Amino acid sequence: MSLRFCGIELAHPIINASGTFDAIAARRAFGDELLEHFPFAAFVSKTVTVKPRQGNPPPRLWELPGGMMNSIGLPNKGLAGYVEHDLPELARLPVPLIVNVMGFSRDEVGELVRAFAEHDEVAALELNVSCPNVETGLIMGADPRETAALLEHVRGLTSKPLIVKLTPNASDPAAVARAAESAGADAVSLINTLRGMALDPRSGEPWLGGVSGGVSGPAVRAVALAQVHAVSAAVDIAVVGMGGVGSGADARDLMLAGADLVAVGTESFRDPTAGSRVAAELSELFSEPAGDVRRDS
Amino acid sequence: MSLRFCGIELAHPIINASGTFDAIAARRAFGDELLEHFPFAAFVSKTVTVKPRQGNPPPRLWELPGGMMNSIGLPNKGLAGYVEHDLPELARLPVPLIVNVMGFSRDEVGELVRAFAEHDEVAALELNVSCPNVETGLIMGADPRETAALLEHVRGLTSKPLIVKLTPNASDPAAVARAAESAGADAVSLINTLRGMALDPRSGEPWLGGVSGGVSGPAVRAVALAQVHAVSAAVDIAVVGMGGVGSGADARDLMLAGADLVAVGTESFRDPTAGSRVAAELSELFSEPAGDVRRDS
Amino acid sequence: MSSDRVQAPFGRRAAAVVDRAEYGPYVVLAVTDEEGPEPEAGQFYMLTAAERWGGGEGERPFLPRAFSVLRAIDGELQFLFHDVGPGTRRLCELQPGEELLIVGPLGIPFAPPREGRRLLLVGGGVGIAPLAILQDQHLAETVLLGFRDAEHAEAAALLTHARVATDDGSAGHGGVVIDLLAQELHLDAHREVYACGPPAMLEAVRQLCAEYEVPAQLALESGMACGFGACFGCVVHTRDGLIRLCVDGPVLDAGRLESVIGVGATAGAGRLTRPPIGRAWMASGGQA
Amino acid sequence: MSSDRVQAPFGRRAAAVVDRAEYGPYVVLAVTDEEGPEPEAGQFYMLTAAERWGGGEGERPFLPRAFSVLRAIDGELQFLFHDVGPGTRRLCELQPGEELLIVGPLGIPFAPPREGRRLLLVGGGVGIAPLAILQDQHLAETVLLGFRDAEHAEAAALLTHARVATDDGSAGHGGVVIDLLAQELHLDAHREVYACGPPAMLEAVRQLCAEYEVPAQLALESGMACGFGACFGCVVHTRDGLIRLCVDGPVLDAGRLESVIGVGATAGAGRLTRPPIGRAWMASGGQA
Ligand SMILES: Cc1cc2nc3c(=O)[nH]c(=O)nc-3n(C[C@H](O)[C@H](O)[C@H](O)COP(=O)(O)OP(=O)(O)OC[C@H]3O[C@@H](n4cnc5c(N)ncnc54)[C@H](O)[C@@H]3O)c2cc1C
Ligand SMILES: Cc1cc2nc3c(=O)[nH]c(=O)nc-3n(C[C@H](O)[C@H](O)[C@H](O)COP(=O)(O)OP(=O)(O)OC[C@H]3O[C@@H](n4cnc5c(N)ncnc54)[C@H](O)[C@@H]3O)c2cc1C
Ligand SMILES: Cc1cc2nc3c(=O)[nH]c(=O)nc-3n(C[C@H](O)[C@H](O)[C@H](O)COP(=O)(O)O)c2cc1C
Ligand SMILES: Cc1cc2nc3c(=O)[nH]c(=O)nc-3n(C[C@H](O)[C@H](O)[C@H](O)COP(=O)(O)O)c2cc1C
Ligand code: FES
Ligand code: FES
Repeated sequence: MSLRFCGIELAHPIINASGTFDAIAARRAFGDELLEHFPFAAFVSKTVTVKPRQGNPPPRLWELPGGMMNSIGLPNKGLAGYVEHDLPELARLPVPLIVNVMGFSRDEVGELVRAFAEHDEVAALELNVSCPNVETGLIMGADPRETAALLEHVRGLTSKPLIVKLTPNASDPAAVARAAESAGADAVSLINTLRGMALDPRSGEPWLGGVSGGVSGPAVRAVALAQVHAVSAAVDIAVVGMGGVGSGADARDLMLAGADLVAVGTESFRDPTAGSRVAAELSELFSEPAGDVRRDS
Repeated sequence: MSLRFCGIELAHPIINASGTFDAIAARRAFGDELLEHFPFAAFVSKTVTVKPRQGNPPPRLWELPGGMMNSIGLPNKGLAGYVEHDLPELARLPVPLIVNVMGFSRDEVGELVRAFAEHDEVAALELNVSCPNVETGLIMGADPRETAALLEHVRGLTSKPLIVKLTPNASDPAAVARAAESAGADAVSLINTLRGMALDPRSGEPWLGGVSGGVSGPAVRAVALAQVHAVSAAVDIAVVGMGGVGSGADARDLMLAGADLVAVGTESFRDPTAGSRVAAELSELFSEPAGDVRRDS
Repeated sequence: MSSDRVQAPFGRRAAAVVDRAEYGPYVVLAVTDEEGPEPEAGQFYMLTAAERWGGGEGERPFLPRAFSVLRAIDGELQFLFHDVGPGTRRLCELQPGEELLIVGPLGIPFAPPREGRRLLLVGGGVGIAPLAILQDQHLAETVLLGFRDAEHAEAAALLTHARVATDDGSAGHGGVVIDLLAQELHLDAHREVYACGPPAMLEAVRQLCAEYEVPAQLALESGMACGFGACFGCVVHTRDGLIRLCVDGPVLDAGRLESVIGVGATAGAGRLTRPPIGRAWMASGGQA
Repeated sequence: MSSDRVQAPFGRRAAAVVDRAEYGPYVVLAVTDEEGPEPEAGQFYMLTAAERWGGGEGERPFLPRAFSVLRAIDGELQFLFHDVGPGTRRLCELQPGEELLIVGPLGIPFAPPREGRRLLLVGGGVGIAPLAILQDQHLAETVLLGFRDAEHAEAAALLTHARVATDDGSAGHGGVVIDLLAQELHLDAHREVYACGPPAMLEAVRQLCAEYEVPAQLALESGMACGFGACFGCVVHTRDGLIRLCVDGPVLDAGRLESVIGVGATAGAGRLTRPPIGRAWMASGGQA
């Protein structure tokens, strides 16, 4: 059996978290085996911006107890480069393609949405709203009014499903999700990384080239579960849960808390086929007698 | 040498985090040795509310990779019970006493502040603003306007130093800190616990009696460092940094990021004299040649 | 200040493992503790392995774990472990020469029997631990111990002249230890019962003792983070409301409890507010 | 799709440790890898110990670590480790019978020499690892290795007829390996240099080779989370901007670099915005 998410047919509920799997680079490393055993039910590409970006200066990685912190800084080829070089390759993947986009103003997001609206190979768009709107100074996804205004601005530009990727660094993610829903979002996804920082033990200066970074992995799992729970209870649209998923049990917890799909991020760094493994473990868990999963259901 | 914090003389910069050390219970467990080797330079008591509270139903604890989650729910004897039973005992501690208070409306906070204003044995008050104002529905410490309004309401009621304990579950803790500063706070302390959740692996229902809980310990250290850094850069008042401190190196990192004092919380559960150890390790680190601590200072 | 307990030295101290023995699936570690006072029966310690237990590299186990003292002789402490998770597993694998970090003794011990009553000890599984030191410190002729099977019952050797019951009848009485308790109380009810074991056993003890109007002291368990009253995490339900088991227990008079079942957990307290939308895949049984 | 490298099987596979040897402070592990293809010199693997490495209990080390393949013979891979932190420490303590989880071979290998040039291998410390397999796969008569002292220099036995330099003169030439390189290039510059070692050594190699107009291939390091291009974390500065070392390296032509120093770190990129208020206690030197 398969499952429908925003009208898209998926083989199972496990997809990748944006920015944690580069299918093009992975094909260089692993060859065609990648396509034969593609680990995710849909492929979410790394954030695309209007202009090309180099990303943050290195170092970009720091390891934490049970997790990691990154200050990658959204390097990408920019809209034109992505459409020319990456899109044709990604269109050949054996699964639906979701493109993650970010703009620094409502118009920029609009430009990105409009550009991808005409590409049949794009099944849905994910809007990364974890950045400031340069016009208002507010993080687009940390304030419900900002989020609603953004969605109203771009909703009319495409009939493709729009997934709003929520930031956990917000006072009330459920309110933001509600605002996104009212303004026409088809789904929300969460959590993005938690803002953190680490100092170089030798110099006492920030370790990361970007000064602060984003925490991911098992260290954020409890926070992700709480936010997915709060958001799912607040909205009727679909929810993609993520944050620290490393096993089928972690994915099941997010689904019990209300997620429809689950994304695997950091765990793919440890285990490139983590997506397939989590999907298999999840399927195993749900084929056990229901009583083992929930006391009463 | 000693140090001054909001006009209070302290022997060193390490205090306890509210709710993580009960000096009265510890005296029952450890006897007078507790007083002879009191581990903190000031004692911060657990949150006091106007009315007595039982707290949340058990279970209240969940262990995480590198940390824990609690849903204690602020059990306390209430203002009258605290003043009658606890205050006289705490006044006999060998260090200054900081009382942490929380109200569910501005008037309740006012009542608490006014009550402690007359007690000479209280050196300062810490305002726990991680709860909703029942009148506005907003978390008092998650919205700068709420925080400012609260401070304006209570600032005139006491000349004692007021420390605002910030919540990390906020879109912009630095903006909240700035609001607290403008409205007359003498210091801010952060971070309180991060909201999280865990499911019982057997039943699939929430493990904690309070459904969601607060994450603390090393798992939140990177988040604490980022927020202390952002807040210290935004205000001129004193900053008490906390979150996952387990060693002198962790305390030093928070101080390099801008903290004046550092509080030890969860680590005291693992090691009851963690406060003394952290203070000793910190002192050791700062007596090394400066070049070892910072590349250039 | 006079005290209702032997107090602990303030702080965490190292204690070297000097002996390790296995009793069926259980492990007994002996550690040296010259510095600490002699504990009383029913008291407990918070234990951490000195290596590979949280700290700098932050793995789980992270918090210390609570263990009743099994025996205390000449500056040596003994503990009994049952591997039920990462903490007990780590402790079970320790070898002589390795170290524990310990805080204790903690908590209120067993009280002497009232009105010249004779002691009657009832233990189940790893819950026999506090009864061994109790038997060392007080005359206790009647000891009733329940185990799953003969292999687990090997631990009965830790007490003297114990009568054993096993669930599967592979050693001693075939049935629950409560059967033996009923026999004893039927013969002579001028007893005070001291019990430690799984909640279902303790609840049966509580009910039977109430029936016979025999006082009972129950050593309970709950999840603990600190063991010295700092975290308010270990509360249990009593007739007087929630109390911290680490400083106001772990030994409680049976009369203070409504029931032992769910004493440290509240039925239905944490419930998922069912998310509003159907979860198609879960509902389908999750075939991929 | 034709490829510029030997590609890895997709996924993480178990590899049993079959041998462990020490060379001074370095450890060599041999693991079986029947499934994997034969790697090329300069490629690397992402390694994780199967036990006590992140996962369910989430300790650090959490991410896999990158290691050059030292040698590959008949379905067996060898790696060389230097204990510099929790990950390498864990790998160094593994014993035959335990398991690694491996992903690889990864990355672009060394290329054959240009224009009939003779290979000249220059290694420093643990950076000798990729040179051993290079010497197995290509004729390389000149091998120059630098170490801290004679004890570290024991690892020179991993290559054949290596000339050694030690910082303290306790073995071979007293001084840096660059002294030996200068001698060799002075004698014959129709060489192609293959180098791996600490950044200061590689930078000296780069400068010297530039001076002699000798092509050099440098195997670099940077912090890696994934090893297969997924995280964008391992970037290094090149003349063409930032590139991912795991998929576009780790071997780079020296000509592509401005400097090896700071290639994976940006001087002053992360600076504390000095907090505005005086920190009295820190300023005082922190006496308690
Ligand atoms: C006063 C006292 C005395 C005791 N004496 C003894 C003794 O003498 N011998 C002995 O063997 N035991 C004793 N115990 C019990 C012992 O403390 C526990 O078995 C131990 O803490 C379990 O730790 P663990 O890491 O092995 O297992 P855990 O993983 O902590 O699991 C134990 C139980 O905790 C729950 N759990 C699972 N995951 C988590 C999590 N992440 N966070 C929180 N809870 C979780 C589950 O219900 C699980 O069954 C005593 C307890 C108390 C309070
Ligand atoms: C392609 C390649 C090939 C390599 N080949 C070899 C080889 O053959 N043999 C070998 O021994 N090594 C090799 N290395 C280096 C090896 O990968 C590192 O030494 C290893 O990753 C260190 O891990 P660790 O846990 O032992 O130390 P870490 O604690 O990770 O410390 C190593 C360095 O990382 C930094 N650091 C400290 N704490 C953290 C933290 N929390 N998060 C992030 N960084 C931190 C510090 O600069 C520290 O000096 C290679 C590296 C690469 C990229
Ligand atoms: C190295 C790295 C890069 C990431 N890049 C992006 C990105 O480009 N766009 C985005 O929306 N999220 C990005 N994320 C966030 C992840 O998609 C995900 O929300 C987060 O990591 C939590 O999931 P995890 O704990 O499973 O990794 C990135 C995360 C990591 C670790
Ligand atoms: C068990 C527990 C109880 C707490 N109770 C309170 C409280 O009553 N009032 C308060 O302001 N903070 C309370 N906190 C938060 C701590 O003071 C502190 O902000 C937080 O735990 C982060 O520090 P740590 O990681 O060092 O524990 C509590 C934390 C824990 C773990
Ligand atoms: S275990 Fe912390 S208060 Fe009892
Ligand atoms: S290590 Fe992840 S992209 Fe290179």
